[in-house]
Amino acid sequence: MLLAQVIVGGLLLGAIYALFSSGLTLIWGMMNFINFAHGEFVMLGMYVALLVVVWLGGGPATFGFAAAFALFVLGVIVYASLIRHVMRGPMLAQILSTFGLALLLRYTAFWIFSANFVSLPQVSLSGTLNVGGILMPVPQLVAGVAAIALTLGLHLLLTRTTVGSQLLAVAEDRNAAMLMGIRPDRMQALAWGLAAGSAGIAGALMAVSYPWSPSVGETFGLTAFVVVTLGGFGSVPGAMYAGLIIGLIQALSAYWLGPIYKDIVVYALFAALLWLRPQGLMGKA
Amino acid sequence: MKWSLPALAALLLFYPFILTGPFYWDIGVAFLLAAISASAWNIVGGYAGQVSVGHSMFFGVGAYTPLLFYHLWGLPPVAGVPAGMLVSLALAVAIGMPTFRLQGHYFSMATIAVAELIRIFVGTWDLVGAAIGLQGPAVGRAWWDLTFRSELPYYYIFLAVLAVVLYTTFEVERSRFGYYLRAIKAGERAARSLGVPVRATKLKALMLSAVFTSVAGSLYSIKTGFIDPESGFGILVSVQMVIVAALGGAATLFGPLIGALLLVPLQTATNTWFGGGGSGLTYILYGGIIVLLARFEPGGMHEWWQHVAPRLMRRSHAA
Amino acid sequence: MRTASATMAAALAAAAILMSCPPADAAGTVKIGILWPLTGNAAAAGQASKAAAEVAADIVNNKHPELADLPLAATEGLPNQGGAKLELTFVDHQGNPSLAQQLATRLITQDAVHVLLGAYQSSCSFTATAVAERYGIPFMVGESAALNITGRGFKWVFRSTPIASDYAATYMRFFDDLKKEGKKIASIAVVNENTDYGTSVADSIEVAAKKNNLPVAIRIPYSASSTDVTAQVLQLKEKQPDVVIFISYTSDSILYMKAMKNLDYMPPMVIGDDTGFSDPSFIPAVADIAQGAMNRSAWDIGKPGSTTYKINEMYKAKTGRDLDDTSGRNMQGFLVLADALNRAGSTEPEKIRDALAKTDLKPEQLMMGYNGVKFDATGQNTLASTYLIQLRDKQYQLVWPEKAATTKLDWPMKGWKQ
Amino acid sequence: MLLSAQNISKAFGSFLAVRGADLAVAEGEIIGLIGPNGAGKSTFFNCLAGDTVPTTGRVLFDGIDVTRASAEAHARAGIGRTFQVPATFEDMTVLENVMVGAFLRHHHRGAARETALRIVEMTGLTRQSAQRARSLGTPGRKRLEIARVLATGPRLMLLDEALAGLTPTELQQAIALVRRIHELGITLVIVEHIMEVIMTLAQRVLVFNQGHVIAHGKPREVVANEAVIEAYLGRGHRRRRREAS
Repeated sequence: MLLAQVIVGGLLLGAIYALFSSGLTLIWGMMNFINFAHGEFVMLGMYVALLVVVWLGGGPATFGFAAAFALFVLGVIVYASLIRHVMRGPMLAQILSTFGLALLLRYTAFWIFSANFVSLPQVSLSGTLNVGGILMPVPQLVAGVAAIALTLGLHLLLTRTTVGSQLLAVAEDRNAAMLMGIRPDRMQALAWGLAAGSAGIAGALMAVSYPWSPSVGETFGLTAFVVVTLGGFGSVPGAMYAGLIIGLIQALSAYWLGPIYKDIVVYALFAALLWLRPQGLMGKA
Repeated sequence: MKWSLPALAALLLFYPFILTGPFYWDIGVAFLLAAISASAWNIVGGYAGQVSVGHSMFFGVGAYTPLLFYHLWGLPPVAGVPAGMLVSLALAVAIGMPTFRLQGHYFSMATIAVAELIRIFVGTWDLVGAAIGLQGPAVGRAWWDLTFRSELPYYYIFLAVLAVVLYTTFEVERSRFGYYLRAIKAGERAARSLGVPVRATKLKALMLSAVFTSVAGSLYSIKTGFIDPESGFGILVSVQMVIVAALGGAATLFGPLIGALLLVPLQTATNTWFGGGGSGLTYILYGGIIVLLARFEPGGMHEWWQHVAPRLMRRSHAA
Repeated sequence: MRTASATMAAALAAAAILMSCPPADAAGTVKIGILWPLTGNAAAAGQASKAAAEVAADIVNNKHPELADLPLAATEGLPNQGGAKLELTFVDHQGNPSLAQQLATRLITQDAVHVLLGAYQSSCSFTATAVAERYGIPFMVGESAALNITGRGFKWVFRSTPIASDYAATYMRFFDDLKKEGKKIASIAVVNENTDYGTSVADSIEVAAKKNNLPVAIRIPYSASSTDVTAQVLQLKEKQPDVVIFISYTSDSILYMKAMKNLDYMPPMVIGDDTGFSDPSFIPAVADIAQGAMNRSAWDIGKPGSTTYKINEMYKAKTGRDLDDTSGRNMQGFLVLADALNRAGSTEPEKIRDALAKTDLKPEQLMMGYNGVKFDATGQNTLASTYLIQLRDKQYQLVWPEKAATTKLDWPMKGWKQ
Repeated sequence: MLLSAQNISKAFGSFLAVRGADLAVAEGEIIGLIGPNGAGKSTFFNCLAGDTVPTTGRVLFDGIDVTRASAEAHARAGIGRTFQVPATFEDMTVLENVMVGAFLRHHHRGAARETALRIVEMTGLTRQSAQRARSLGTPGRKRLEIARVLATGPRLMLLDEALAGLTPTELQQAIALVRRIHELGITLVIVEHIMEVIMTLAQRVLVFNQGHVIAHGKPREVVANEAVIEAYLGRGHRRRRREAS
């Protein structure tokens, strides 16, 4: 029973990993671009949620959408003002730009909100569900289910809609897409919006059960990198499986080996995979 | 402009007499360390175009071994330097073999992950001090402990190492190896078609880079007299190397030096002016400047100067 | 190549401009250089301590007859130094040991400070104190857990705060008292974050428990950046210890309390080892589910009208929050320094050092609950001690040791069961 | 035979790009490969250059099996190639580009530089030798690619549309250059669209269509071949004529 409990906990966390990594993988797959500020997008999503709850008294649905919307806008702004100009420059300039952006966002949040830890006031989500002896805290359960639903939604958006196929067309071949009458700039701005928006909503979902401060983005960013690399570049389903697997491995190794080993196990697995299947679980060779 | 290289050498040589006092010497040492690390990184990250964001793994190994030798066997820290170089070399081979089969950003991501793995692992390993870290001799037992009261000896030791690294880079740049690195960066497929052994050359570059980075780490820990997982293997250590090199101009001999010359004083100045206030303004400025540079001068200051200098020259001739 | 060196010449010029920052020097002041992490992961603690130090400087520099118990409060400035005021220079070492070293050098050689205070993270205290030792400038460690910051043969380093072994001894005495009352303490569990702080304290507790024949049922080191602690709580649930001691930072402390409620696990008692449990964010986040949780603290706000209460009011006016133990201990370190500076009657380092070595403050002269301040040969305060406090409603109440207690201990804890 | 490719097939997934192609090249020959776009000639070409490992069949160079050898091993053995889309090293100068090739046979910078200078002169790039490759136009880059390969000291050169997109004058110069290379004793395999080039230069021609070699022989004979006219020249010729007019 305890084991089942551990597994459920790991999967619920993994679902969130999946959601906030899918944005990173989208950018990576579409534009071959590493966004080092992705963790900061998650962090900002958390603060948006806080502001909505504290100022407007919003509930989980409200602050989720607010975070998604606010970060969508930020993502588009970042694309239009910065990424568009560096994406075809040297790779180093790309790394520098988003790393600088990460520092800028992190410490702007630091300036505005101070270094203190905050947590979301107890909102309507609380309590614990008992399913056959397995205890599931409602906030985590809702967050986990919502995260999976959103990740799947993003996947469907990419594979089943016109907008999605246009996005993928741009990713595939920019010039060909242009000839087909697609405007790559718009599509890429949209991709950044979607990526940041999904990070924002993931942040809002995390905020329900996790206290944070402005430096939280660094941890999230690193986790997202591992998830994305494990899942395969540009693959949203890959990110989803990898997120769930990593959540599960962390929980199990924390339980069996001790919590300090959980990251070692994840990274060691990552290193092993690098040797055996460098393109990631779902990545193309 | 013929005077500029000797002038520069003289300036670095006499800097401690121009700006005197331990604090300025310490900044000088910090500048040299940043320049050494970034120059070491530049060999693989700049010339070969294999952007490692995990070079802290070599820096950390180099930083740990000297203090470990002291901690375990009471040996002078300097004795651990070659061991660090060897371990870094082995690590470079272990990382390079699988990852150099891949292209593009995979290498960057893989290096981040491996550096993180090592950081977390060292943080739980009691033999190397786990999370608390290791200390060097608080007071030097003899000169060979290299524990000086003044920053001045460190300045000249670091300067000598920088000279070695730069001279090596200079030689590499002119040699077949250097041409091959640049060819690989420009296009692996074309390089291969001309008989360039791509993987072996990349691996060789990583190994050379790793050894120098390891030495930089050793210098750091011997001078600081302390090392812990974060200051040895933290991601900021890696990122600093990338930023310094990119800022000055990657794949150029003096780019990392220029980058360090801009960045270290910038960090010191923003920290001096705004650090005490504690509002985070240091990083807002720092981050902002990096973003602006990447946006408007993606080739680094070196390239910027190449655009600007001729125009300035023309203007001064016209005047 | 030529352009490169010309660029460098230009860059050098820019560098020289950037670095020229002349130190200010005012007459009739005594300068204290303070090194804390004001940005980075430990920024919250550094920022809070900075505010506390500013309050302490206000107490020393201005007349505060209402705080007459504290040395130097009633008077203006340092009477023995002709009323000289304290001037504080804060620097931000960002949690970087090398930067701490450089900044200590700067404070000593550029800003010409007379004494140093710092540096929160043990790693930074290690390197910064070594600089002070080299230059012969007194360094007060207000709060750093690692044992061997003192005891390295340094002459110039003093530490006013209790250290890991003191905390461990405190817990053991507390358990002995409980056993005498007939409460069952058959085994304990130690859960510690795995950096220098958590490791040092947990190691000390394990050693002390062994000496006292108290079984440690399980020790769980973990990383403070964990986003999920389910596994740890389930491990505790399996072992059923009588007391769980958490040596944790902020977010993880809150996560533990929430996870324990979610997994319906409540041991007879939870003791937080300060830090996370003392963070001002802790109580608002978990007050309704962690009733009766205990915390180690040498700080107690006390009753309205008391000296500590007034200090807390000053701090609250400045920051909007209650003073916490970490900042309080840093503030106490500052006040001990001020007292020694006054007695030295001079800004000569040797004289200050001697005055520090002769420090003998009584409990009533302190804002923190130490038994006094008196340094041994290594510079460690031998009278440092701590209270245990317990969460009641939305505030901690002092419950141990009994002679200082304001409220009776509630055993076992209630948690979320009101 | 200097180069002999036997029964080469290459599959990408279920798509067979090359189906059982054979080619034998004697020392000193110039062979032309033609065929419509997507006929499989580029894939076949890549198999010869060691860029792609064929699914079946083998490639012998000077009697040694090089089927699975890497591209760099091909270069070392003496097989040089150019790319359809020029892959010059953009940030390096023209001379440096050629030096990368020259370093294959010369370890020392001085010797490599000497060879490179000689080849730069021979290929008519002397005036641009200090410019970065990115500053050259397409004809210049194609020429630079040839120079670079030449510097590796090849016995066999594989030219992938190295003469496409040139003006008539440039074309004449390029043809002259290929002749000169041939005079040095280097064997050539040329993939080309421009019939004029093939007709003037090639001693034998292979025609590809849908992965098969459909014709093989002297240029004149091949042009007269029914299947070739049907598959390729018929349509291609008319279209090209229209474009020219």
